[in-house]
Amino acid sequence: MMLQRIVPVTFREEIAENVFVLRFECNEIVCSASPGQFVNIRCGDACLPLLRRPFSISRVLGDEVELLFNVVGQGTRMLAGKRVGDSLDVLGPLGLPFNFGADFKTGLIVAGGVGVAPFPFLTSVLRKKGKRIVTFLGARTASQLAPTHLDDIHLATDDGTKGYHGTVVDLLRSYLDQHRVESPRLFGCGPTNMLKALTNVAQEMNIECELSLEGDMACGIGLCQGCPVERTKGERKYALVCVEGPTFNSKDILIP
Amino acid sequence: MMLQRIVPVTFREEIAENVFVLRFECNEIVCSASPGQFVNIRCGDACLPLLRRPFSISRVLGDEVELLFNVVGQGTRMLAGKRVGDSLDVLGPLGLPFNFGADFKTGLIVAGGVGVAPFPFLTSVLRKKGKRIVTFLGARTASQLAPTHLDDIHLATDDGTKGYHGTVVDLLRSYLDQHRVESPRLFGCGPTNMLKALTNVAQEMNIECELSLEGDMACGIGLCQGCPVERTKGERKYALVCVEGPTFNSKDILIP
Amino acid sequence: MVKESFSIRGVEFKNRVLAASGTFGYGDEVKDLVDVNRLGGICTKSLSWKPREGNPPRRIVETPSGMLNSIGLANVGVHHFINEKLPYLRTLDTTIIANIAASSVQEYCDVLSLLEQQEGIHGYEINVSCPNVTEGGLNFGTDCSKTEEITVRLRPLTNKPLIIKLTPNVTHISEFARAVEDAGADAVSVINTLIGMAVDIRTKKPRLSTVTGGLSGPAIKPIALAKVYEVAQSVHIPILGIGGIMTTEDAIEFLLVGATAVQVGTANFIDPTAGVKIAEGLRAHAEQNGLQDVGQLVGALESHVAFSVIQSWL
Amino acid sequence: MVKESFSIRGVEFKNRVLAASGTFGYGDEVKDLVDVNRLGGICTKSLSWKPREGNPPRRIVETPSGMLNSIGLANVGVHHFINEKLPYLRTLDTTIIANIAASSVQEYCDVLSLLEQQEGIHGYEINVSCPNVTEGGLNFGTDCSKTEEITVRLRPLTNKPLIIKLTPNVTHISEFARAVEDAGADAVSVINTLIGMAVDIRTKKPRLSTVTGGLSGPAIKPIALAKVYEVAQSVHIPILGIGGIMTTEDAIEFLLVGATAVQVGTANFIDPTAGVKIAEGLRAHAEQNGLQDVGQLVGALESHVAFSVIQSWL
Ligand SMILES: Cc1cc2nc3c(=O)[nH]c(=O)nc-3n(C[C@H](O)[C@H](O)[C@H](O)COP(=O)(O)OP(=O)(O)OC[C@H]3O[C@@H](n4cnc5c(N)ncnc54)[C@H](O)[C@@H]3O)c2cc1C
Ligand SMILES: Cc1cc2nc3c(=O)[nH]c(=O)nc-3n(C[C@H](O)[C@H](O)[C@H](O)COP(=O)(O)OP(=O)(O)OC[C@H]3O[C@@H](n4cnc5c(N)ncnc54)[C@H](O)[C@@H]3O)c2cc1C
Ligand SMILES: Cc1cc2nc3c(=O)[nH]c(=O)nc-3n(C[C@H](O)[C@H](O)[C@H](O)COP(=O)(O)O)c2cc1C
Ligand SMILES: Cc1cc2nc3c(=O)[nH]c(=O)nc-3n(C[C@H](O)[C@H](O)[C@H](O)COP(=O)(O)O)c2cc1C
Ligand code: FES
Ligand code: FES
Repeated sequence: MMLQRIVPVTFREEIAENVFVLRFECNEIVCSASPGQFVNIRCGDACLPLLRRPFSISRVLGDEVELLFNVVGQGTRMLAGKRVGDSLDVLGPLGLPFNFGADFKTGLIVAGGVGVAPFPFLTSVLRKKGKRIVTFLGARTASQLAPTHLDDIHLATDDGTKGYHGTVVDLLRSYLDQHRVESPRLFGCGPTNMLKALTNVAQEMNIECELSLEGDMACGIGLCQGCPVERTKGERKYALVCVEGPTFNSKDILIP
Repeated sequence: MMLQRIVPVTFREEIAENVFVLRFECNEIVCSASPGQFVNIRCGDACLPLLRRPFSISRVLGDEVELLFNVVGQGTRMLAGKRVGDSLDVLGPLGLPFNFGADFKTGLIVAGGVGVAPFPFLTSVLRKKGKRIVTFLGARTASQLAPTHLDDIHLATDDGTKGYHGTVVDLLRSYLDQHRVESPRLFGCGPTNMLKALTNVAQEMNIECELSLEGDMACGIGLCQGCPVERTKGERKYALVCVEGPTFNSKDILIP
Repeated sequence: MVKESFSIRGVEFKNRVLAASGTFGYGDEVKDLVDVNRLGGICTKSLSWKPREGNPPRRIVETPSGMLNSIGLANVGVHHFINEKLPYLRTLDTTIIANIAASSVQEYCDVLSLLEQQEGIHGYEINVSCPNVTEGGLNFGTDCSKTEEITVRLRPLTNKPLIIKLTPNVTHISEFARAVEDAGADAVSVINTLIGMAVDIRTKKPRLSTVTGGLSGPAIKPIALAKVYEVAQSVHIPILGIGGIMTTEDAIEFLLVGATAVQVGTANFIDPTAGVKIAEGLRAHAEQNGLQDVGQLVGALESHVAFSVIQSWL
Repeated sequence: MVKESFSIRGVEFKNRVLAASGTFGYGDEVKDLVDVNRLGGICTKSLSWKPREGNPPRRIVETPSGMLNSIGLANVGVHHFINEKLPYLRTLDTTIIANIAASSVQEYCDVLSLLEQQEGIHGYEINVSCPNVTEGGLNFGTDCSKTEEITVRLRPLTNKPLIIKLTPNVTHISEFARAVEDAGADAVSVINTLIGMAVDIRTKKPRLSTVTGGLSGPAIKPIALAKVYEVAQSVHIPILGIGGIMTTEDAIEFLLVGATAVQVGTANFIDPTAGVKIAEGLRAHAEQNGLQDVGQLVGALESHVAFSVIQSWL
C-alpha cells in the first residue's frame, strides 16, 4: 500500500563520482516495499523543482530505506545537499516489483551506471530465496562504478579503466558464451541503449528478461497519464510506467 | 560606484526574535558605501525567488558589510539559512545616502522594528563628525528589539514589555516635550505608519527629517521604474525610491 | 459552524474545492492516500466516445514553476468508464462531474446522452479545448460560435449542471463566457492550460512529441486569476477558478476575484491531499475571520479601479 | 571566428542579443556594471509624445518564477529623450532601437517622425500593447486591423527598420504577424507581457494599483516559445524572440524555434550583465558545435510533426 510520509534523513554519502547514497527512516515503507519499486520524493519545499522525483528503492536496512542516485539536475542536487536530520516528503512504495518469485534458478543482473540502484534490494531478496546471482555492472569509467551489496560482480567500463573494456551487455554476452547458466532470468536497469541491447540478447538466447524503466513522470501514481511506454501486444497501445511498471518483461514493451 | 560581486559570508547570527545579522566580505563596497545606502542580494541561485532583495547597509567593519534583517518570506528565509563560507551575489552600494553632512548638532534617530538596520552605520559616521546622537527604538515586543551599536538609546514597545509603553514616535514626542534639543535633525526608518507619524512630528516641531523608505523593487538600479513614491513638489509626480532614495527629506514625499 | 457548501443548478457540492479534470484520474487511483469524500467534487479525466490511446511519449516536461503536458486526452472511453470506473465513483460521498471531450459536436452529444442514462453522475464539465476533427482540426474552444453551438446542443440533453470549461488561449475570454451563459450553461470553468513549448537544445527537438502542450501549475496562476477576474465582470453564472492553485491562500485569491469555487489540478501530482488540505484551509480561514460561510469570500475583492482602466498597465 | 552579427533592413546588429524595452532604461543606468557595447542592441523604454508619470504604486509583484508589472509606460517623453538621453546613446557602439508607445495612431506617427530627424537612432520598435484612447481605450495590440493600420501609417515615414512588437494576449498571434508583414514591417518582436494579476488576501485588494499587469520572466518562457514558433510558421520577416530568457540555453531554444535574435528583459533586473553573458554564451556554443555563424541555429528545430497536429495535445 502506498503511503505519503514526512521522514527523517538518517545517512548521506557520496560513494562514487557524483553518485550519492541517502537513507531515510520509514518502517511502514520498509514493511511494504519489494525490489523494483520506487519512491517519489519532493526535493525542495517550494515549487522549485515543482514535481517530485522518482528513485528506485536500493536497499532496506532495519527501518531505513536506502536510495542510490546520480546528481543530474536541480532536484538531485538538492537531494544530495540534504543532511542527516533533515526531513523528506516521500510517497511510496510505488509501482510493480520485479517478478522475483518467478520460476528460475539464476538471476542475471545487468546494470548500467546508476541503473544499479534497484539491485542491492533485489539481490538480498533473491539470496533469501536461495537463487544463484551473477551481476554485471557497467559504467563509462571506473570512478562511476558503485558495486555495493551485490553478488558475483563482473565489471565493465566503456573506457576500460576497470574490468571488461566495453559495454556491460557485451560483457554479459561473452559471459553467456563461456558459461552454462542454469535456468536463467535477466534483470536489467540502465540507459535506454543498454536496455535495447539487453532485450536483443534476451530474445536471441531466449531468456526471460525483466527491465526497470525510467520515464518522465509528473505524478508517479497513475493520475496524469504522463508516462506511457509502448506495448508490443494487447488491446492498449501504451502502458503507464508508474503503475504498470517500472518493471516490465522485455517482451511486453518497445523501448523507445 | 555600484558594483556586482560574488562575496563570501563571514558571519551569521540570530540576534533577536526572527532578526538576523549577516556579514559578507567586500572591501570595494565598504570603501564606497555611505549610511542609508543599500545592497541588493540574490537570495537563491535558481529563479526562486526570482528578484533580488534589498537590504540597508547596517554597519561596515574592516572589509566586511553587515546586514540586519527580519525573516518575512522566502528570500529572507533563504538568506537566514546561509552559512559562513557560502557565497552571495551582491549588487551595491545602491541609492542615495542620508544627508549626514547637513548643518545640525543633534541627530535624533527614530527606528521602528527592523527599521533600525541603517542606523549603526549612520551612528558611527555621525560620531566621527562629532554630532550628538539620541536614538529612539521601538518594536512590538521586547524580544524583537535589536539595540546594538547605537548611542543614547531610548526604548519603546507596543506591549510595554520593555521601555516606554507605546509607539516609538510617542516616545520621541514625550522626549522632545521634556528636553531641549540643540539644532536637531531627524532620521527615521520603519513601518509606513511610523514614518507618517514621524513626518507629522517633524512638521509640527519644524525639524528637518530624513526618512529611509522601503518600496517594492524589481531592479534596485533604476531600470524598471517599479518603485515610485509620490513627490510633494516639482514637475514630476513620482520619484524612484531606488535611485532618488531610499532616503528622502520628509517634506519632499508623500508616504502612501 | 461555517457553511462550506455551494450548489449549481440545485446540485450541492459539500465544499468549494474540486479535483480538476485529468489530474485526479477517476478517483480510485489515490484512495489509499486521501479520503476523496472530503473533496467538494471530482471532475473525471475527459471522456470521449471511444477510448483514446493518447500521444506518444514524451508527454510531460517540467518548466519553471510549471509543467507542460501533452497527454492527448488519453482515456478509457465512456463505455469502459461506465462499466469499470463509475461503480466505484457511485460509492463515494462527493459530487461527481463527468468531463467530456470530443472531436465533433455530435460526439459531445453522444457521450453526454449515454452518461445521462447512468446513475451516479451529478453534472457535466465540457472540455472545449479539443481539435474539431470534422472541421479541419481547429480547436473548438478558440472559436466562440463553436463553443456556443456545443452549449446550445448539449443544454436540452440534460437537466443536470452543465459546466463549460474555457480555454485561456483567446483574446477575450469573457466573450466566450457570455456566449455560453446565454446559451444556457450553468457555470464556467476557468481556465484550461495555456499553449506552451520547450526545446531540448542538445537534440534540437521539441521536448514534447506533439511540439506544443498545455502549461499548468503555479507559473500560470497570475494569468488564471486575471482570466477569472475578467469573466467575473461579465457573467452571472458561477465560475470554477482553476490554474496553479497549490495552497489555501491561492484558493482565496481565486474566490476573492469572483470564483464560486476552485479546482485543484497540478498540485495533486505533488500532493494528492492538496485539495482536501485546501478545503480544510478555507474552512479554517473562514472561522478565523468570523465568516459564517466560505462563500462570503466570493467576489469580495476590494477594488476601486474602473474595469476599463485595467488594460492600460504596461 | 564565429559570425555573430545579423541585420534587419541593412542595419547591422553585432550579435543576436538585445536588451528588451522597459528593462534596460536608456542604457546609461548600468554603465558602471556592464559594457553595453557588447550587446547586439538596446531597445529603449517605450517613448511617448509627452512624458508619462506612470501608474501609482504598487507597480511590481513577484510571482512564482515571474513578476507582474504595471509601470504605466512611465517615460521621459520623446523631447526629453532627444535632449537628455540620446546624446549618451549616440556615444555607444551598439544598435539603438527606439521603442514607441502611443495612445493614438497619430501619436505613433508624430513620435516616429520627430525621432526620424535625429541622429543616432538605428530603428524603431512599435509597442502596440497600449490603450487606444481615441477609440474607447481598447488595446491596439489585440485588434488586428489597428495593429495593421499602425504599421501602414508608419511605414512611409522611415527607411529604417520598423519592428512591430506583438502582444501574446490574442488567440492567433500569427494573424497579427502576417498582417504587419504584409503592411511592410521589417520584423516582429514576440512577445510582450501576458495579462496577469495577484491579490493580497489580507487586505482583499489587488496587489497592483491597476488590478492587472504584465507577467514576465521564466514562468512565461514556454508560452513565449510557442508564440515564436507559431509566428515562425507564418511569416518570413525576422522574429525577435522575447520572454523569460535567463540563460544561453534559453536563448538557443528561441533561435531553434525560429527567432532570428532574442531580447532579454526581466533577467536584467536580476543580473544587468545577463544580455552580455548570453551573447558570449551563444558565441561559445557555436564554437563548441563547429558552427560558422550563430545564425545557423535559427529555425534549426528538428521536428517531424505536422504543424496541424500541434494543437491537439491536451
Ligand atoms: C521509476 C524510476 C526510478 C528511478 N530511480 C533512480 C535511481 O534509483 N537513481 C537515480 O539516480 N535516478 C533514478 N531515476 C531517475 C531520476 O528520477 C532522475 O535522475 C531525476 O528525476 C532527475 O531530477 P533532477 O531534478 O536532478 O534533474 P532534471 O533537472 O529534472 O533533469 C536533468 C536531466 O535528467 C533528465 N530527466 C529528468 N527527469 C527524468 C526522469 N524521470 N527520467 C529520465 N530522465 C530524466 C532530464 O531530461 C535532463 O536531461 C529513476 C527514474 C524513474 C522514473
Ligand atoms: C531600500 C530597502 C532597504 C531595506 N532594508 C532592509 C533591512 O535592512 N532589513 C530588513 O529586514 N528589511 C529591509 N528591507 C525590506 C526587505 O527588502 C524585505 O523584507 C525583503 O525583500 C522580503 O523578502 P522575502 O522574500 O523574505 O519576503 P517576500 O516573500 O517577498 O514577502 C514577504 C512580505 O514582505 C513584503 N515585501 C516583500 N518585498 C518587500 C519590499 N521590497 N518592501 C516591502 N515589503 C516587501 C511582501 O509584500 C510580503 O508581505 C529593505 C527594503 C528596501 C526597499
Ligand atoms: C496532465 C494534465 C492532464 C489534463 N487533462 C485534462 C483533461 O483531460 N480535461 C480537461 O478538461 N482538463 C485537463 N487538464 C487541465 C486541468 O484540469 C487544469 O485546467 C489545468 O491543469 C490548470 O490547473 P492547474 O494549474 O491547477 O493544473 C489537464 C492538466 C494536466 C496538467
Ligand atoms: C518592468 C517592465 C517594463 C516594461 N516596459 C516595456 C515598455 O515600456 N515597452 C515595451 O514594449 N515592453 C515593455 N516591457 C516588456 C518587455 O520588453 C518584454 O517584452 C517582456 O518583459 C517579456 O520578456 P522577459 O520575460 O524577458 O521580461 C516591460 C517589461 C517589464 C518587466
Ligand atoms: S507519472 Fe503520472 S500516470 Fe505515470
Ligand atoms: S526598483 Fe527598478 S527602478 Fe527602482
